Amino acid sequence: MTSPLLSVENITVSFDGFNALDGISLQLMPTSIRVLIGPNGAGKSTLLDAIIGHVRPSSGRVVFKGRDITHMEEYRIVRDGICRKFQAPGVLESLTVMDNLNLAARRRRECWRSFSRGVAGGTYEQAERVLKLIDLAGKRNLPAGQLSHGEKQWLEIGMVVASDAELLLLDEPAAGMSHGESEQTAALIRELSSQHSFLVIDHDMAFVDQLDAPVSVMHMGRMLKEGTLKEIRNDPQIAAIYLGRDKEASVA
Amino acid sequence: MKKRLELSFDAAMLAALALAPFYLSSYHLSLLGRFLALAILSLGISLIWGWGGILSLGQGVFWGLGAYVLAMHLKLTGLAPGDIPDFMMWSGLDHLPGWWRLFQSPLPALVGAIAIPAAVAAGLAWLVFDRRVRGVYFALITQALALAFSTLLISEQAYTGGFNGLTDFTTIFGRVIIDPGFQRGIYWITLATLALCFLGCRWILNASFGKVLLAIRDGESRVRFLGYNPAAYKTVAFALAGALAGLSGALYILHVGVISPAMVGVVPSIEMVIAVAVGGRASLPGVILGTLLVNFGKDWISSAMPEVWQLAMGLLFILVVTVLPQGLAGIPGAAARLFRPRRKRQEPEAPRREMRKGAAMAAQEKD
Amino acid sequence: MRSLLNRYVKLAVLCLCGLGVCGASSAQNGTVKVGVLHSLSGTMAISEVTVKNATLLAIDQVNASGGVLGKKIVPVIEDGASDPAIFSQKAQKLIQQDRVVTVFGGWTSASRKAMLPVFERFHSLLWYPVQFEGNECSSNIMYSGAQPNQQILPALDWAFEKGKKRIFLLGSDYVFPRTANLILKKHIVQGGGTVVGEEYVPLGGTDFSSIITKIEIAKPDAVFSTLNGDSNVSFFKQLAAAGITQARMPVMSFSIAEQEAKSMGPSLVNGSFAAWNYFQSLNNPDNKKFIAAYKSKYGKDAVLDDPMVHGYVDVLIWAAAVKKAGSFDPNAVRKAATELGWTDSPMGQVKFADNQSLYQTAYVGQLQPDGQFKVLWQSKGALRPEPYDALAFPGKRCVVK
Amino acid sequence: MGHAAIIAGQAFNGVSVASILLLTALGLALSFGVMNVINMAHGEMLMVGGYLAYVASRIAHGPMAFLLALLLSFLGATLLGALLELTVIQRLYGRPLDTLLATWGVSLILQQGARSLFGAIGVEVVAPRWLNGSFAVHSGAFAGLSLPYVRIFIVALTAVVLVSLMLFIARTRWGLYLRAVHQDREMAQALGVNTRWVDLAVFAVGTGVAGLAGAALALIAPVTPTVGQNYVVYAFLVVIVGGMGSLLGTALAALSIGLITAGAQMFTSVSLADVLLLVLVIVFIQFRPQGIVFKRSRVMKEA
Amino acid sequence: MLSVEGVSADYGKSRVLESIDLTIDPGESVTLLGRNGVGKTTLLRTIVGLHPAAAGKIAFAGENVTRSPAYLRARKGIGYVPQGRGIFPHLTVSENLRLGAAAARQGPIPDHVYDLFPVLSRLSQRKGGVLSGGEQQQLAIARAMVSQPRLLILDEPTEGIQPSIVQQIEETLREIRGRLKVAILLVEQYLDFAWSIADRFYVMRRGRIVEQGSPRDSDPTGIHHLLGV
Repeated sequence: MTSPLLSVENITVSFDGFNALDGISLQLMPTSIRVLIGPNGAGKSTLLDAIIGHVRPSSGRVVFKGRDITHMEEYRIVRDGICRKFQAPGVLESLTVMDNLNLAARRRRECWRSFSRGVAGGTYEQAERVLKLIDLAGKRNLPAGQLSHGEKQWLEIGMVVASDAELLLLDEPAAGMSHGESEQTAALIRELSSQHSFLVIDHDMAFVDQLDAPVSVMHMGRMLKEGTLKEIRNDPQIAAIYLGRDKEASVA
Repeated sequence: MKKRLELSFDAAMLAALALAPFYLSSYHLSLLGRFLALAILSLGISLIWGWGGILSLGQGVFWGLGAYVLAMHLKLTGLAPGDIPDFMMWSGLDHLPGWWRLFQSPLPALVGAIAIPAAVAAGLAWLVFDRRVRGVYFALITQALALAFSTLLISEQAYTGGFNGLTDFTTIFGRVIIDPGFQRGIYWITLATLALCFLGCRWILNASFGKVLLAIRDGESRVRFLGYNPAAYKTVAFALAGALAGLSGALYILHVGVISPAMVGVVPSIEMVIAVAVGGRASLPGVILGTLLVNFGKDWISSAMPEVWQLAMGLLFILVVTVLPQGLAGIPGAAARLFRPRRKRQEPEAPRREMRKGAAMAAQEKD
Repeated sequence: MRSLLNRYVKLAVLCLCGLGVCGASSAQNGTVKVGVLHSLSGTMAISEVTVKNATLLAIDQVNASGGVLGKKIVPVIEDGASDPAIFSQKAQKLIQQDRVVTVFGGWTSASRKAMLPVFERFHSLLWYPVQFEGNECSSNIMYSGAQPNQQILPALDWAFEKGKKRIFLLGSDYVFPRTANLILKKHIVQGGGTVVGEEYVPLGGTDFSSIITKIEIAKPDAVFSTLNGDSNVSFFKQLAAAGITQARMPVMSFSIAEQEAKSMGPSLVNGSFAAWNYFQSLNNPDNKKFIAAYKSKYGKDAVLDDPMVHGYVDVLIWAAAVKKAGSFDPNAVRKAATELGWTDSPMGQVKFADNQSLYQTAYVGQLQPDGQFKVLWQSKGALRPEPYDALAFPGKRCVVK
Repeated sequence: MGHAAIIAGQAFNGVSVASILLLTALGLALSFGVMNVINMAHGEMLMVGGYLAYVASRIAHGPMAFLLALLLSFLGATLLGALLELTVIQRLYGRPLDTLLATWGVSLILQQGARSLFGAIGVEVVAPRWLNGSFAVHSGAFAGLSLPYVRIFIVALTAVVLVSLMLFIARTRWGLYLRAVHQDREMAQALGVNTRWVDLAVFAVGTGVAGLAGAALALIAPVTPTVGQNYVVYAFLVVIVGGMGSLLGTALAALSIGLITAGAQMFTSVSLADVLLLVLVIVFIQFRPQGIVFKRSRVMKEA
Repeated sequence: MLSVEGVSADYGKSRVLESIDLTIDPGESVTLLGRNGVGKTTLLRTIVGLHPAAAGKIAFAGENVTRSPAYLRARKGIGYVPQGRGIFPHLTVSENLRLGAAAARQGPIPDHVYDLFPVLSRLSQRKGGVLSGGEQQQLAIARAMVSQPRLLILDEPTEGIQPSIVQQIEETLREIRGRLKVAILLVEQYLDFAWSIADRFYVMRRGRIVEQGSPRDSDPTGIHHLLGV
């Protein structure tokens, strides 16, 4: 029995007295995928924020690789091996596509190691590999600001992948993608899950289905249920609050 | 081919500047020399502002620190043994303060002129950036710093020469300042230093450091979530700019022979930024050109029509910022765009959106 | 694109360098250029513009009487912009570029200190018209403004005579006030008085509330003020608002002359004291002529004061010295200037001492409601200028090569 | 003069210094909080107010003439502010650092303009006779304390301006618009609030209040082309310490800075007190980088 | 009532709306469907005037409003309930409502608003920021209704709201459309709800309208396919 890679323990986050997260717990094993679903405003993105240190929980703790990271600086958490893709694409607009990937792929992120001109061992290859993976090789020298919305989305997934972190947090990776593209994305995530763990938020049930992974349902800042997509679909309580209003999911 | 052409231009330009002592009048040579020294400071401003998005209205402080440290050394070298500088005498001091002795020999003075401003810049930057204070807030704090620095210099007359500052140097590193050959030597040293700093900046900006800095300007928070600590990068950039400023200040007084609080306060600090804005904040050759043009322009206009100088300067600020945000370096690009079919202009609403974002993140950044 | 930019930038730099080649110019036959270098902008413009005017008036007068050595004087006016570095830069320009034979200008010690190396390097001559803290004598500067022993010390003697022994020293934060006060302190103690306070405000400072509280606590017999420019207005206004009258606690100012009194409104400073080497109210023929000439050139509301007169007299003495030397050569001129002997001037008889400072008379005046000073006291004859105060700086002597 | 009187007197001095700072900073805080605009020419609005008070005092005479001068200063600075907003600021929304530079240019032009119009030498506004003298305590613990009427007037004027602004913002329709724009500019617009007008009004009123400050300052100091420069840097510090766009925070910050300065000046020189103040501000932001008053909300968090 | 002809919009340098055509008749209820990120919100923002149209024409009530600022469009009768509700957190409920009334140059808050949302009268002195999500959503709709709009634009009004409140909101929208005869443009992912209230629907994909029709003569499964399920 291995120990969990990530363990979120009883976390509460509040804004203006309103609990965005209300005693959430979650465990994630190495090289596994977990999908988070739930209506908008259920607190999924806030959970990712809390894991990566973007918001600080008022109680509870986050443990990563056996270490308490609840109050660690964001950039240290990332260096420790968690990388996140945000909902809105956050590419670095004045850098080229390749530089975006290079920055993400770099292992030597300390300031004092950033003056060497060459790219450190393996970084460049990693970035090249990801560039092909996300199919932007033709635009490698284009400033990222000139990409289309979808391409930015791809680039940002690419950046997260290039970071080679042990835990990748993906907030709606398939949003804005066509059917085929989201299938590709799912395949990519499955393939990479042999080395990385993923925590994925998405609304698209077809995409979730392709990920073929355990699903956690969030609602009003709480964890409602965990199980396979099938179990979730058959849960009457969840159907009432979530799937019930989303006919497409039950059809799919 | 293109590369070779560019290289030959580089060489021609450097040659033109290097040969300036042979065809420029002595007065213009001395102006060119001091403005080239200022251009070193401008490179630093370009580094933090053009690339890192950090606007400092207090560069005069670091420039002044460099200048004062070297000036202290020059003041000491001109003294007979056991003597103290004149202003100490008429301020009531009868012996040299211990910390002045630090700069008695040339090496500590030279190192200090670069290291002290760099260290002060790093300290301030770390205190402020680590608390994620940035943008306008940082600019205003540095402005207050410039004010406090000049006030402090004036009020500590016994140690700093007060309002008069430090002047009347006779020898530098054993050479007599009045010697015309010395003047040329200083000019060439300045030019060589500028060239080195230019290459150094280009190298740093082409290295990952420059990429991260640019990335921080684009989205500080995004960079943090790639595992970089923006505060550290910004602090280092600011310290580098501080070092360049100190070096620039030290070279400047070799040309001018005087440093005083009036040259380091709020107004000169802003003028330094404006020269960079005119040249184009993110273009290294641009900021050098901007510095030369603004300062030669100032010399020329203020001679021809003293009353108009402030008006001209004011209009220049407004025009550069509103019409030509990329400065002179933006002109070729703007010209090129004129001849290219272009998309419809953004309506005013679009920047509004950014503005709200700006308001919300002013003190504490957000995503 | 990038190379286009580079090329563009570099071409521009080349053009700039070329600029310098055609910059030089030389004086025409029949004229001779002199530099007039004052702050026409920035904080010091307030004081220096009128000095520039007086200097130009004197140049007009010399030209009207046929010029010097058969040449008409052409003034080249430059703006020092209240910035010492610019003073130094412009001084260099005047000497090297415009080839002026001498320069009239400067006000703050900072500007003079910054120009000094330039004049020494190019062996030129500066005429400096303002009272200052002494402790300097360069052979390339003619110091016509008062030395400390010609203004502040006579004022102290006068105060002691009047029984004012508890003195509060107040000044703007720069070199003249600090050094003047250092000298004053030595003399106050030596004369049996007490220094009950010493305060400085930054130049241009407008808030005196704390300082007035300190003055009220210290209860001095008199305040010796070396406040500069606008700060005086704030100080006197706030003093009046706090209910402190001149009768209860008089202020002796070393930087308030008729100009300042006029701009402050005489009612505000009415009854306060000042020490100078010239007051507009001085009754002598030269002064009457000077006042009339100035008013006809600059308007009848114009007032005159000490630094202006020095700026004016400097030009006249320079012209006389040139005539005596028969040459514009700075070295010959400065020697000739010290050998001219006593000259009548609006401030009385003056002459340059061999230390290149001016023999002149000290006056203490009290401000009247009409904005003029009533002369209460004057020194016995013209005082010899002493750049180094013997009490404060023993052993220092001025040697001009 | 007893210790109590000295302390009370210095506290009052601090409050009176704070008053002018506050009048200057109010406009900055408003335009910065609502529009994210930094107006470096704000100090020149102080100057304009002062010169207008001077002009008014030349035209009108009598005991109430100074009130007229206040009105003229306010209106004149308001108009100038509106003009500035329409010509320069409006083009620079969303680029706060650029507004800073452009308005610095404006301030140079205004300074030179004043110099050409009124001369480099300062002009003076004579306080009306009813402001001469001071309120003096002759007995008791505070014996010797004397509070000049001019300073009392300035403090009172500031209080009136602050309270009216607060009431205006809390009670009126325009105040409601202003708060809405401050919290969510887009939504306010989508509900039909003409944000252009709100921006213009906020900016103009802010400069108008600075004009008032200039007229008030003219009672105790001369009006010179550069009078604003001395105040504006400190006013910016007030805004930084006070927190974004909060009148209450600005008022508290101005008060603290005034009192600290007055206190420090008793123990050290004026220059060192200034330096000390900056050090304290930098220490302060270590603990509260967002200023004294900062409203944290989910909306702003997500913005 | 509203006609959108060939409207395109950019976000930064990338085009997010491509030549959109869309019309709404007076009193009609139209639903805009599509997955996340296809540009629905941008289209609504473009119609409301918060995002510039790069090309094309938007007309409201016969007037070309393509270049009108948002506040003028609001005054002409476009009510907007944005995604995330856009409640002013530091204003009270009644101030939020007054803002809707005042800005559109209307008089006092009409009574029918409190009729529609009785809960609001109880909460009128509470700050907007402390309301629950459902209460905020009701306030947002009420605020838009205060100005008595002729077209009400709603961006995912049921997002993150408890089912019981969703039902209330549904009923309210029916009433707004039925009794008050206000046209509705709705972006909704909850297909049942969207289907039940819509007279017509549009489907967007990658910045374009790819399908339109009426629920009565369309097969929901076909729509599902279009939505990329």
